[in-house]
Amino acid sequence: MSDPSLHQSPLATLHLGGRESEAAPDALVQLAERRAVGKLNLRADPANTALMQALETVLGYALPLAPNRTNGAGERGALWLGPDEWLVTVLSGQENALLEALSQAAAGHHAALSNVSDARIVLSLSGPRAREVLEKGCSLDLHPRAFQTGHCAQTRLARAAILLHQTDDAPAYDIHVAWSFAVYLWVWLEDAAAEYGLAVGDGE
Amino acid sequence: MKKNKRYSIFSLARNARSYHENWAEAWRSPEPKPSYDAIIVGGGGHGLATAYYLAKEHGITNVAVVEKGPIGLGNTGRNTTVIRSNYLWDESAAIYELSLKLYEGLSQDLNFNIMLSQRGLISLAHNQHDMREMERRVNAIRLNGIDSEMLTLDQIREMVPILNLSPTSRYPVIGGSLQRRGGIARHDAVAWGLARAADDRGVDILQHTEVTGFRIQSGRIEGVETSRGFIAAPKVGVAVAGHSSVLAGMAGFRMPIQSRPLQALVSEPLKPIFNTVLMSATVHVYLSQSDRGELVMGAGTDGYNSYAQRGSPMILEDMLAAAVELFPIFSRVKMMRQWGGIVDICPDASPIVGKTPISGLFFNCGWGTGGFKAIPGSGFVFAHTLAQGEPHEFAAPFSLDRFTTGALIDEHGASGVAH
Amino acid sequence: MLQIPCPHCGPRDEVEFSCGGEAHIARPKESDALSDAEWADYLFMRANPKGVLAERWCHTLGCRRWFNVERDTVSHEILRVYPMGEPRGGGSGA
Amino acid sequence: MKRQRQRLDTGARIDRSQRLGFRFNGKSYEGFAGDTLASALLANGVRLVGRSFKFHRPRGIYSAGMEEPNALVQLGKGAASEPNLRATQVELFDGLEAASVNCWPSVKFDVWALNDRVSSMLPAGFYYKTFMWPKSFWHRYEKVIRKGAGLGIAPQAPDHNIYDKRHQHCDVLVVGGGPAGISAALAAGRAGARVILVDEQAELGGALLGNGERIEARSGVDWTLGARAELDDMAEVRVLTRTTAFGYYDQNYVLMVERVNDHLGAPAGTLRQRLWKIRAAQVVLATGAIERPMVFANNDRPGVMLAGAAQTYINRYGAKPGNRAALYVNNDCAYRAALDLVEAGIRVEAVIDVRANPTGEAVAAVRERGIDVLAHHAVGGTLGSKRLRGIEVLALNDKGDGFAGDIRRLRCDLLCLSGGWNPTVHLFSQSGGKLDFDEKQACFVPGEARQAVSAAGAANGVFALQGCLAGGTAAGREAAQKAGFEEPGAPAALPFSPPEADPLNPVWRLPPVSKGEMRFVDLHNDVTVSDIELAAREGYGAVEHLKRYTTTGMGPDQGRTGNMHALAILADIKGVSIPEVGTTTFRPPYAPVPYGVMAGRDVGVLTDPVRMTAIHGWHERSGAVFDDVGHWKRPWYYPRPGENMAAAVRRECVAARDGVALLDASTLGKIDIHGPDAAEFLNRIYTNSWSKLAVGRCRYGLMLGEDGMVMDDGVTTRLGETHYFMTTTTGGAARVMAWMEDWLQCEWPDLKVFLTSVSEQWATLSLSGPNARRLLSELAEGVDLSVQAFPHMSVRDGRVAGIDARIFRVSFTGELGYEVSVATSYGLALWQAFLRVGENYDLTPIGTEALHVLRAEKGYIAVGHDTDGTVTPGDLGMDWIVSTKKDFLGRRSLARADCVRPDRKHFVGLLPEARVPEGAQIVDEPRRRPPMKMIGHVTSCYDSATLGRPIALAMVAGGRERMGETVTIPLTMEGRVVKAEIVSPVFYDAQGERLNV
Ligand SMILES: Cc1cc2nc3c(=O)[nH]c(=O)nc-3n(C[C@H](O)[C@H](O)[C@H](O)COP(=O)(O)OP(=O)(O)OC[C@H]3O[C@@H](n4cnc5c(N)ncnc54)[C@H](O)[C@@H]3O)c2cc1C
Ligand SMILES: NC(=O)c1ccc[n+]([C@@H]2O[C@H](COP(=O)([O-])OP(=O)(O)OC[C@H]3O[C@@H](n4cnc5c(N)ncnc54)[C@H](O)[C@@H]3O)[C@@H](O)[C@H]2O)c1
Ligand SMILES: Cc1cc2nc3c(=O)[nH]c(=O)nc-3n(C[C@H](O)[C@H](O)[C@H](O)COP(=O)(O)O)c2cc1C
Ligand SMILES: [Zn+2]
Repeated sequence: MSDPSLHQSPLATLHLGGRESEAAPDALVQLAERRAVGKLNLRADPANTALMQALETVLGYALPLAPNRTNGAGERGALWLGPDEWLVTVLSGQENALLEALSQAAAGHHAALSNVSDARIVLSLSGPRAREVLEKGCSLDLHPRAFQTGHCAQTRLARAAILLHQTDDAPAYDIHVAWSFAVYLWVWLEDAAAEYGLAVGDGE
Repeated sequence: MKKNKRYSIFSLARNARSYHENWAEAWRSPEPKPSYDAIIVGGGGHGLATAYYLAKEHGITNVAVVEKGPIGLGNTGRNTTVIRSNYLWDESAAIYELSLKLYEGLSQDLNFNIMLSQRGLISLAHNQHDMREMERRVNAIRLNGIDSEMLTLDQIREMVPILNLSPTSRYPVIGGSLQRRGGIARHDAVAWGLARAADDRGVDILQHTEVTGFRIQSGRIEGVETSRGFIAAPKVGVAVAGHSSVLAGMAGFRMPIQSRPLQALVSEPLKPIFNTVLMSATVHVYLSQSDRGELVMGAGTDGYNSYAQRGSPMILEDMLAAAVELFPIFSRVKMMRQWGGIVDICPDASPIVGKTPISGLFFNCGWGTGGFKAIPGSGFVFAHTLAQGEPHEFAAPFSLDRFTTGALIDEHGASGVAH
Repeated sequence: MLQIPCPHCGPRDEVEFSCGGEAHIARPKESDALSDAEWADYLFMRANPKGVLAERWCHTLGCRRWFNVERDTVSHEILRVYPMGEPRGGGSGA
Repeated sequence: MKRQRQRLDTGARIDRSQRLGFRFNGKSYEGFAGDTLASALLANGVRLVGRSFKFHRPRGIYSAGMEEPNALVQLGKGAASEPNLRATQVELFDGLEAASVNCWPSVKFDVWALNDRVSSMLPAGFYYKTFMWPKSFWHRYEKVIRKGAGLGIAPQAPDHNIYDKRHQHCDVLVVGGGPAGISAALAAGRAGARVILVDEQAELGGALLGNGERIEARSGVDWTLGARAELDDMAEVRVLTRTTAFGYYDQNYVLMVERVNDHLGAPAGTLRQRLWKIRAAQVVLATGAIERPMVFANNDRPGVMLAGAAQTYINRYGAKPGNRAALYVNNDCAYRAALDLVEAGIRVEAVIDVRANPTGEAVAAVRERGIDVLAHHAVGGTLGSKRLRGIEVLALNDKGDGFAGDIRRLRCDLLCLSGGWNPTVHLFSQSGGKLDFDEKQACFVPGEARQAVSAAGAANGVFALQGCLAGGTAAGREAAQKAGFEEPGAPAALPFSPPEADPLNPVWRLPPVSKGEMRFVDLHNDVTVSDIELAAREGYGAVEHLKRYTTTGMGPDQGRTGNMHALAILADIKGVSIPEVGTTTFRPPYAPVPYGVMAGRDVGVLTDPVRMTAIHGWHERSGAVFDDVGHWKRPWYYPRPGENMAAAVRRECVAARDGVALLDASTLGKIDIHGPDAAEFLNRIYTNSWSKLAVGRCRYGLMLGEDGMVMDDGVTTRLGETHYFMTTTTGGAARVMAWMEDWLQCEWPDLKVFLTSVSEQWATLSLSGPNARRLLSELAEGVDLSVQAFPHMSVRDGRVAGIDARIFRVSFTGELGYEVSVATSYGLALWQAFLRVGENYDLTPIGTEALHVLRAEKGYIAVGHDTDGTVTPGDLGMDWIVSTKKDFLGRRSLARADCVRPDRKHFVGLLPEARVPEGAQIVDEPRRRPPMKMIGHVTSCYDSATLGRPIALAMVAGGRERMGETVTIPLTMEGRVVKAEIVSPVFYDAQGERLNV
């Protein structure tokens, strides 16, 4: 395993460090990077029940088969990406082990696993006005009647492709964004949230 | 009372005295004859120019232009009127330069002021790739004997002081090119002037006459079926732009054409603020200011086929974001009207002018996002093609056959953004 | 802004999709047996109808799946969405 | 500061306790909170507010809303300056500054008014008929024309406000907050639907704010306030005022602009306006109706105004638009305005009605007040110039289509017009809905809808208040129901039958009283009845031709008050019905929209994302000069202090050839290809064969489009039995991924292959140069870097500088090279580790320019640089990579006639005498002057430090058969000619010995 102390977030260039403690008592939106999420991209045919079973055994939960749904959350879960594609999350540092275990389970089947832990970073956006912030750049219907905790969607936010995942009714969202777009999206989110008051969190 | 046909400052003054009650019709509205020597389908700029040059250059005056609505309301009546001839490939340069030359004398030729305004056309380069493409283009154009030059940043600043030339902008401008003879013209005037002049030479302009089919006998054209009955002709030239595939379908063949929405908009009228035509393929916008004062603006096509003369507003959002980025002082200028056309896009972004699988039936189409500038030139060579039965030398490379042989004329670089 | 019903994700804005043009154009198997003209027909010639067009769309920024759509090119109304491989006009509607 | 001498003492929706100072055309005035600029000007007795577009005729305030054609102003200064605002829509704020547009030097003395004197020379389309001789003079005329045209002036400085956007979905969108819209929103809201109600005005109420109507024994305003309170209590209802729905697009997508703080003067730095992008399941349009004027000679004087507007100025703003009034009408409705005028203390001289025998209730009431009703009369002209002084009235003949009797003059300073009403069908029409013609009311009304939309109230041609309320309720309820919501136990909708009223009598045009007089149809663009007649006479009789020839309806008001007359007059001339003439197309925006709000936040730093590699910050800090490649900014070269580009690039190249260089290659596209059919898939995608590539080995591949033209290239590595790893060019990354996914899903679903883009997962750092191995060996663990163990074109996993790494031994420079890929988050650490250890080797970071020089020396193509989408593998001399044993994408196309032409352009090397710009053209026979036949062009050209001379790559017709020949590169812009010898494109180490060390 790589030496974790050498790890660097794309947001490092923004020097957020000093701002984490910024007092923003009236802030209606919180934004932070969620650093501990390892991610595997999994491709498999959901009709292959033997394979699905084998994967479930390793994961300890079933892959969500309904579109745009998740199973689990945060550092352990699976997000539906497509009819034969999932993003499996795992506590970072454990992705290689999980990849290995899942590969073994999938041996003999047609499946694909790629470690994409660094392909996207996860921003967590929360607070009473978090939805309004997203609505500034995302054309999905995020009203609780249409999008709820446990739902996810790949979509567009401003000019970036994202994977959006509602993690709490509060509401709170995880936003997965490509590493190279992370600074742009962060700056965009800060800008969008400014009118509601933004607190920069210290991540996890 | 004799009607006044000739236009001049004197006839205008004379008519002012009689309250302009004696002006003649610009063109007649005749009943269709049973047959003509040639029929042109489509009363846009290309069709009208073809009829005009058939009469003028080839003495063929027993000609009808068959138009389903009023003339000049297709793309000719809804385009952003950019005129230029700075094309990369020799074949394109030849035909567009012919067209520009004809444009330069067209007002006098037609006795109708088409308000050609050769105010110069600037293309911007934002990165090294743009610069390379621009050098290639400008060098080729110059060696073809056509005016074109590279511009430094200082030259651009001088010509367009309101342009954002900050080196720290997202897509900084690093250079540009200029065709001084490029510019704009009044789109409606081009159609009307051609119609009037063609009519004057005997051409019948049949408005509200829709072609609904072709009569074809053993591979030869015999005439067109229309909403006003059959009209016979041994030669039929089709110039219907976005509807080319539909007409080809009537004749039983397919075309390498996609009909796409291309959108444009105008701002409210402003006092003169901007005196060239400016385009940027990288940030996807181009604009000019019309003589009435509106900023006329366009971008690229929408990504799907459509016959609706309308597209998606996201194109506008992007177009206007690009415009504000390039011209920060336009932020409070207001969009007044927005519309779309149906452009006929070929895989190589070059037109098709010439024969079809049906003998006697000729097509002129595929001008896509850039055929306004080609109107006189295209009409000139298409008239020749119809008159002689063989393509004009400038039209020959633009045969339908090139899609079979592979001899495409790839002008995508030229139309990275529509104009 | 079209709203396109992705068969997997449901209705989404056009910004998330890309259009792949006319559907049901099969790649010729024995291309050597084709004349240049026949090959050109496959490569370039398109129906481009005024009216209902069967076309392919990909939910590029969503589930990345391709699917077929029947859309009216005059009204922009989407009449039917169906999976790749299913023939035009047939099958179950959506 | 002047007293507001035309202000009423009581009543109206203004707050007399809040005084607001403002300036107009340099003079100071005072108004009240709740005023618009127009109402405040009227209250101050200001009549002349602008000049017309073409003839620069004096103009006053004509309406009280969006339809205003005359009173356009320039608001604010500098960065806050905004042209062409309607004074009727500008809410007053303290400190507001405005000026008339389109006049010089002032609105009172406008030099351009000369145009009015020579107006007989300037009929519709005059410019098409003249300015053609002498030919060279046109551009001078044009300058003058341009100066005379145009309205306001563009702001002088960048905007100091910001703009934002919001997406929103709803079940029912109600546009228009008059009685109909409010009723619709209440009904839909009570049913539980998600409702958005918008109105462009400052508050809800619509016509009720101005016309004094009562509902259920309450004033219309009180009823509105009650409804507003109920709406505000509904959790799923959102009411947006100062919000204009301006564009109705496909699938019920509606764009709206909210003016957030214009009414507060929009202080610098604040959010001024917001674009709302609504996707609605159902839409109810309750957009009201716009009053039509009457048309007669000199009907444009300041003081001529729509009747409903006059009523609104009194009832809503407490401003008297005049002191002595007359009304000119063709319907009953305007008689109520007459009563309100009297109520406000305005003397009403007469109501002139074209109808023979008006008898309605309101008519009777007017007569009772002792006001003269001149039935079967018409206004023939007006007196005054900068303000109305009187009117000329004539009796009509028996048929009512001409005058009879003598002119009678009436003194007045206000003339109120009412020619009936036009439902505001703009949005309905934009939505694709058909319009029907309502003969009785002489107006177009919504017909068959194409989207999920309905209309209610005046917008639906129902002008009576009861009908607006009933229609709104029904429409709201039905829309909610269609969206799946129903109010339990909702009272049944009230039936409504329109009250019988005297029908209006549209008199669209009367003959001129005297020839040559100006009867304006389109006030904005100065289009007259004669212009329409002229257009018809000259054959521009199709309505779309009429519009374009006369420019009627083409101004910022888009013909709101004039279009109907234009159509009707044209129909009259042609002797056909109005629907046969048809309307022109209604297009977005319903009302002009600032570019800024359409751009939103996508300007400045948020214009477009800058994609960043893990090393980006370091590049910036180290002074790299960047070049844009797609969204990336790639280091182009790294100048040291005092170094120019040439020197920097030379130094970087020398480092790679003689020592070791480091390149950030992270932007390359990278794709994981998994599956038992992966090799077969690659066989179809690439021109060469992949069946026999061993695990752990890499191979270069070339990809074509189906047209046979080179599309992309890159190295693909076999990582496992069923696992390949593809790299693409930076620019081609997304395209290639999409391309392969397309073929897999659509054409070859039988192939068992999964693709996953991993471009972002890996940071890729490329070491190249003779010292690359020595340097790498200091950091690498668990990898045998020896030639035997790790040959060129192979891959090994290991650790470098404590980081898990995948090491590819590949090279794009022609030197011994390693591409080390690590997880992106470790990229910077690796880069820094290399630099640290590299100090001993003089490790030199290099940019893309040096890379290009190095690869060009080796004759390696750069796709998109040396190729342009028209180049086959054969053209590149790369037949060696084109398999003849299998099919692959693009193969068949290579056999087409044009692709086998012997004189195609070939990829060759050139030895030019001097460096030339990339893109320079090549000729065989230089001539003094163009034209010259071009035989190709330079695709790449560099000063090669290695060879100590300029080198170039080029595409030259038949070039491979012309080795050793000399060609010419004429650089006409620079006035120089460069000769060049055609040579092999491989300038350096043709045997590749330096790679296999
Ligand atoms: C928004 C926009 C911006 C553009 N900007 C530029 C620019 O700046 N510069 C430039 O050079 N070009 C521009 N173009 C392209 C240019 O407008 C077109 O290439 C050109 O006008 C085509 O002219 P046309 O005569 O071939 O077609 P059209 O003007 O479209 O005429 C075709 C005619 O055929 C008629 N027709 C169709 N079917 C039938 C039938 N069955 N029977 C009878 N008649 C029929 C139509 O009614 C129509 O009048 C632009 C286009 C658009 C839409
Ligand atoms: N007596 C008559 O002949 C006559 C004629 C016409 C109207 N009226 C009266 O007018 C009223 C009609 O009621 P109604 O509710 O149908 O219309 P309304 O005129 O009261 O309300 C329409 C509202 O829609 C708004 N609006 C229009 N287009 C808009 C857009 N694009 N975006 C946002 N807002 C927009 C306007 O600002 C206005 O407030 C009644 O009071 C009726 O009695 C009477
Ligand atoms: C160069 C140019 C300038 C235009 N200027 C105006 C204008 O000043 N006012 C206006 O209302 N429309 C203007 N238009 C747009 C036309 O009104 C019309 O929308 C366009 O020609 C498309 O036709 P349609 O909207 O009838 O389909 C202009 C169009 C063009 C091509
Ligand atoms: Zn989807």
